[in-house]
Amino acid sequence: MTYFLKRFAHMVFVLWAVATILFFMFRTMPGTPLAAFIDNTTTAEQQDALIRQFGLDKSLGEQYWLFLTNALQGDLGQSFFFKKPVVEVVMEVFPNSVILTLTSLIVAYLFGIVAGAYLAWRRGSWVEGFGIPLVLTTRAAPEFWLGMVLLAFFSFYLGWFPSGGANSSGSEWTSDWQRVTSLDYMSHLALPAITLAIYLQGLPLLLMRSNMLNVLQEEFITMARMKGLSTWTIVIRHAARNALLPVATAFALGIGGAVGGNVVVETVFSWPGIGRLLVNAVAASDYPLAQGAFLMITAVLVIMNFIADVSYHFLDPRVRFATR
Amino acid sequence: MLLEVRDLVIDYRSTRGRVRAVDGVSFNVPAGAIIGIVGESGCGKTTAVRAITRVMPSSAVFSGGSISLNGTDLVKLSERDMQKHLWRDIAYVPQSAMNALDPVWRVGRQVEEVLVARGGMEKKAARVRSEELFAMVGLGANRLSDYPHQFSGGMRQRASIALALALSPKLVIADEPVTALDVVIQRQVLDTFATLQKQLNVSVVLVTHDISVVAYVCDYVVVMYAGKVVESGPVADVLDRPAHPYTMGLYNAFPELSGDDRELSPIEGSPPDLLDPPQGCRFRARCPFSIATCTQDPPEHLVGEGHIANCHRATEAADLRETAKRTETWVGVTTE
Amino acid sequence: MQHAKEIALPKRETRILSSISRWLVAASTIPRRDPFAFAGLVLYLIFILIAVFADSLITHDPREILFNDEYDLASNLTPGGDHILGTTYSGRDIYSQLVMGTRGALVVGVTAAVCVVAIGTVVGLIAGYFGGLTDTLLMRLADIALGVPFLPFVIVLAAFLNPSQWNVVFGIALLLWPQSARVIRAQVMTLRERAFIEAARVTGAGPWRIMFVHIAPNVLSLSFLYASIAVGWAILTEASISFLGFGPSDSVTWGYMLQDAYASQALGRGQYYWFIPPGLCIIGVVVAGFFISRGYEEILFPKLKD
Amino acid sequence: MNKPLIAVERLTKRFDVSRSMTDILTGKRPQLQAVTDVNFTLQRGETLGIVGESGCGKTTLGRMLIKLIPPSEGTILFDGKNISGMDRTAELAFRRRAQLVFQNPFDALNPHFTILRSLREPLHNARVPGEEHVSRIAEAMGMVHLPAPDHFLQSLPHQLSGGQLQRVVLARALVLRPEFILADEPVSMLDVSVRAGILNVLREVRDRMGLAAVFISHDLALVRYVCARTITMYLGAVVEDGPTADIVGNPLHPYTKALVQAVPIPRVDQSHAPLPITGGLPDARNPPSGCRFRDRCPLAEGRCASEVPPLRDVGGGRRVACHLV
Repeated sequence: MTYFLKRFAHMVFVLWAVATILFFMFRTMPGTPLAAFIDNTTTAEQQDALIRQFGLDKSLGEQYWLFLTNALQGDLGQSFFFKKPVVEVVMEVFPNSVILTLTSLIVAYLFGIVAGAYLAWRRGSWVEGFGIPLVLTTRAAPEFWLGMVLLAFFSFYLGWFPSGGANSSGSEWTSDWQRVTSLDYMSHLALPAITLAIYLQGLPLLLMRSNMLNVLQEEFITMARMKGLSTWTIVIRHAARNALLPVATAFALGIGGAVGGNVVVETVFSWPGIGRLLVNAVAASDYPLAQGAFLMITAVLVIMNFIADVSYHFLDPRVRFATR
Repeated sequence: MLLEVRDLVIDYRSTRGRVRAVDGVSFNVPAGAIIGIVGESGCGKTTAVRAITRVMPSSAVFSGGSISLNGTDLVKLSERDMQKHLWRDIAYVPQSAMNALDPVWRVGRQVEEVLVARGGMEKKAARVRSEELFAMVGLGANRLSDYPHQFSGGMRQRASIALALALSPKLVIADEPVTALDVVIQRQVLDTFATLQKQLNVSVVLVTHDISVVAYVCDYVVVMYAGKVVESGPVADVLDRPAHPYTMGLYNAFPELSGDDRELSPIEGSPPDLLDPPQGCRFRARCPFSIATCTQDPPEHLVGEGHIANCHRATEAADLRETAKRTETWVGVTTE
Repeated sequence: MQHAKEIALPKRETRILSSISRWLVAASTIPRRDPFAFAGLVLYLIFILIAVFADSLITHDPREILFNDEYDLASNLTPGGDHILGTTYSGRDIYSQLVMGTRGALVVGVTAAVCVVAIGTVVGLIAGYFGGLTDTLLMRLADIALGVPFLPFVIVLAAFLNPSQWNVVFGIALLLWPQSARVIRAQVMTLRERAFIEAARVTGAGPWRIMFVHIAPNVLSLSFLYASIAVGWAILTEASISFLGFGPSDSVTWGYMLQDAYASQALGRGQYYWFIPPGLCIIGVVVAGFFISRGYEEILFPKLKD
Repeated sequence: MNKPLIAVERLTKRFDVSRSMTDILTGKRPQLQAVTDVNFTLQRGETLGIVGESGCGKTTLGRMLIKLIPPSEGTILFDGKNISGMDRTAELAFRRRAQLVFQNPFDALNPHFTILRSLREPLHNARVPGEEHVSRIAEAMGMVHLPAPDHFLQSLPHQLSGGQLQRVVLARALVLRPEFILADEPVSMLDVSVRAGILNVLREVRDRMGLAAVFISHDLALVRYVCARTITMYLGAVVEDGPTADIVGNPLHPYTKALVQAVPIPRVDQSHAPLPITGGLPDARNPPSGCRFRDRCPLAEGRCASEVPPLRDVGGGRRVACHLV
């Protein structure tokens, strides 16, 4: 219980710190934030109106305080470009990012765990000789390049999948849920998810393989063999269970990292996710939107780090129960 | 005779070649007796006893000899047939139970797992039997729901003993079961182990480096050095009238609490490299009584009722024993 | 008590020579002992040579827009003739860009790796050895750095600062040091409890001497392994940033080439010869780093003993 | 009685323990009392054994004596000077005069240093002039019977056996010609046949250099072989102090009795009588009130629970911490 509260307080601290860094970074960067909207046609009054509207006339301290209090109430200001509250814009695309991240991560981890365990089992064989370099190569390949190759081959050349976006243009949907579960959405999701899965499976695979190798050398595994338990029971009920603990933590960390990290894949497949929103917002120097998107990504990252730590704490009895 | 080990030979494949860890080891384990296997680190005692369960690291190779349990030679059995014997007939108590118990399982469940999987019991019956086993070794039933890391050293060893006795095996192999414990707890666990052994009439093979523990619990003792048996027999005979120079040296090097203030004499030099062991008697380089014939393999001399010594000069054991008591005998033996 | 025989203390030169020879012997066993690391070293060597001799290897100026004999744009030529890998949509020689890209990648990769590992090692050493308040402060700083999403941060950074390679290096140095700092700190904390470190204290060595003479050698191997991974991360990040359009427009990098190819519909036209090679080069350098640090596994999963 | 080399007064060491939620809220800082109110003196040339089971605080006490960890309360005087709160030069002077032999020889030498470099480290730190190093190292290696061919000095720790490593560790301690050596379980990691060699070297070195020594062990038989005087400790407190022969021959404190009786001896006719002690070690975080041994002591009575038994002098150089003895 103590650990939970301590770690929660720590998370809030980190979130606040990053938000502060973010706030000052945007303010102190060269170039006025309104550069994109002030061209020679807008008159002086319009400029002042714009500045007042976005609260830029107040002192930095006041702006900061305003920023914080509003952020806590979920008000991240107005997007210059979309003329809509930032939160609204962000929430429109956020589900796409979450879906992309979860599908690719789940596929990557399922494959990684099974392949990792298998590689551990076939230690020293040719399978390992080819397997390890292959996995390391998937870790070494830039995600977006993987995406480009898949796009060029499966979409443009074979035409199996659409070349971008989340839904074919011109299609209407009765509800978000219906849109997201439609076949059309799935076919758009396929290629980006596969690209990400190829990249993400490296970590769980190597982690699972190494944990299995370590656990299989432990004495309680030898004892299990001496008890005459079947190999299958030993591998699943004892070895895998011990080896899976760190992988579960890595999964939570993976989610946190991926939501922000998918921006390049989202760009290759023009997948309307939060990462791409950030890139476009920054390109259009729509800084409230960029700031909002960045804050959302940070929130997910920090919260997932927190969940990873806490989950490990509860999953591993050695940590949960201090020696009595 | 419950267990007969005959000329057992075990090699380990390593990057530097084959290490002959056990080279022609023989000993018997009568039903209901406790056999002590004594020797220093690297003498092959753990390899020899682990071989009885045939659960060895992948680099280990059975290169010869036989291990017969009630007449069936375990070395010749197939993997499946051998598995039938495991834990039902042969059980094992590890040195430090800390990493011998699965850290993410409650201890009670690990006992029940064996009872259900290998003892053919129902879950409920297994639960009751586990409580019985824990009570037998002096642990409360409430401890069953704890995790291994919540056990103290002594409690973990008691849990391991309970685990070993779960299917009432005929033979329990204990590899340094109390070495990691403090002397008071060690005494308590040894007493518990000994009383249970007598009660259940289980044969025990106890591996240790401490001859005092052997004197305290064992009926027979086997002294090993560099992969070979150098002497074996009833504990009283071997301790009071050691017939092999290594046993004499071991006794002299052992500080004794009650003995007079005698000067300890170490055995100089170190054990031979088992990659290419010396010809003949392996203790030759460190033995103060080695003579020319020691370059050939020492014969097995019967020096008393069930008391053998593998030494060319076993017949002169009585006077060797006297000279061995004087510390200067052991000084400057090896030129190394 | 035989008298203390005179021992000839080996002179300084012989001691240095013997330690070098010991090191060479260890190095010579790498090919046999660890083929991965050896392959990684060879790959690295090749890329370094290419980067150094890039100027003499390229056939054209990578940025020069080329025209064929009839004075119209030599765009989208397929490999062959005097363009080994053909030309881009805007008529630039792909092979020359690829070769020049090596230099850009390695420069970014190595500088970023040096920064990350230097900061990480020093922070790890100080936090690990001194513990207490300094440790808590440094680790809270690390938590904050880890709390910032890496790629988005570098994007925002690149967008506001005028685009140049150094944004990526700066971003990496700012955010990637906590990983190596934590790993090294953990290693230092275990080392600090080791008997030979207590021996150093008991024989009168001061804290700084213990840290840099006794602890550092044991930690350097770890920082070196981390460095070879950090090179990989830096190159991947630089490529991503250039791909997103925030990269420097003045120098040619592999990321720039891929962005150029993507933007000019090279995928649709199936110009594999344009966008496949840069990807393979990135993989080559990054995977070489992973292979060298075969300890890559040790880094992520230190307990693995074969 | 001239001034003792080491005087320990009311020495106590407390360690912070992880705090539960209620502790944080109520501002409590639960602590573990590893060493409680230890007093003894050590004359020059005297060897004191400290015996006790794991968790009795003997190692913590040792680490305070050699200034590796600071005490929570009480003082340690080395040749009359308090060893805590020393400035750099005073500390260096102390380091030259007090050295430590480690339990694990395989971990006591830096794996990256050659034997020679490890032996020079203390000389370098103590600013001993370069040309003296040769003779000092030769002298120390001679004393521990280490053969000194050139290759030996150049080899790395992993190339040596346990016995040889422990001799190098001892040589490193002797190279500064200290007046006091602390040996914490110096032979527990070694094989029996090698142990005797190290113990003999320790006894020989102590006599030749007139060293004062503290020998920490859980094995009463080893302590009996090396030390003239012994202290037994239980759960952080000294329970008995006196000449080793008396402690072993005729122990007074019930815990020492149980300790002596529990040690097996290499003779078949040893007694198998059950120990006069019940149960196991209590939780060190909240030890029993009054005498810490009372919950396991066969003689315990009311007074033991209410009053902490002081370490009483009972004549013949013996002290015991028990109301009833």
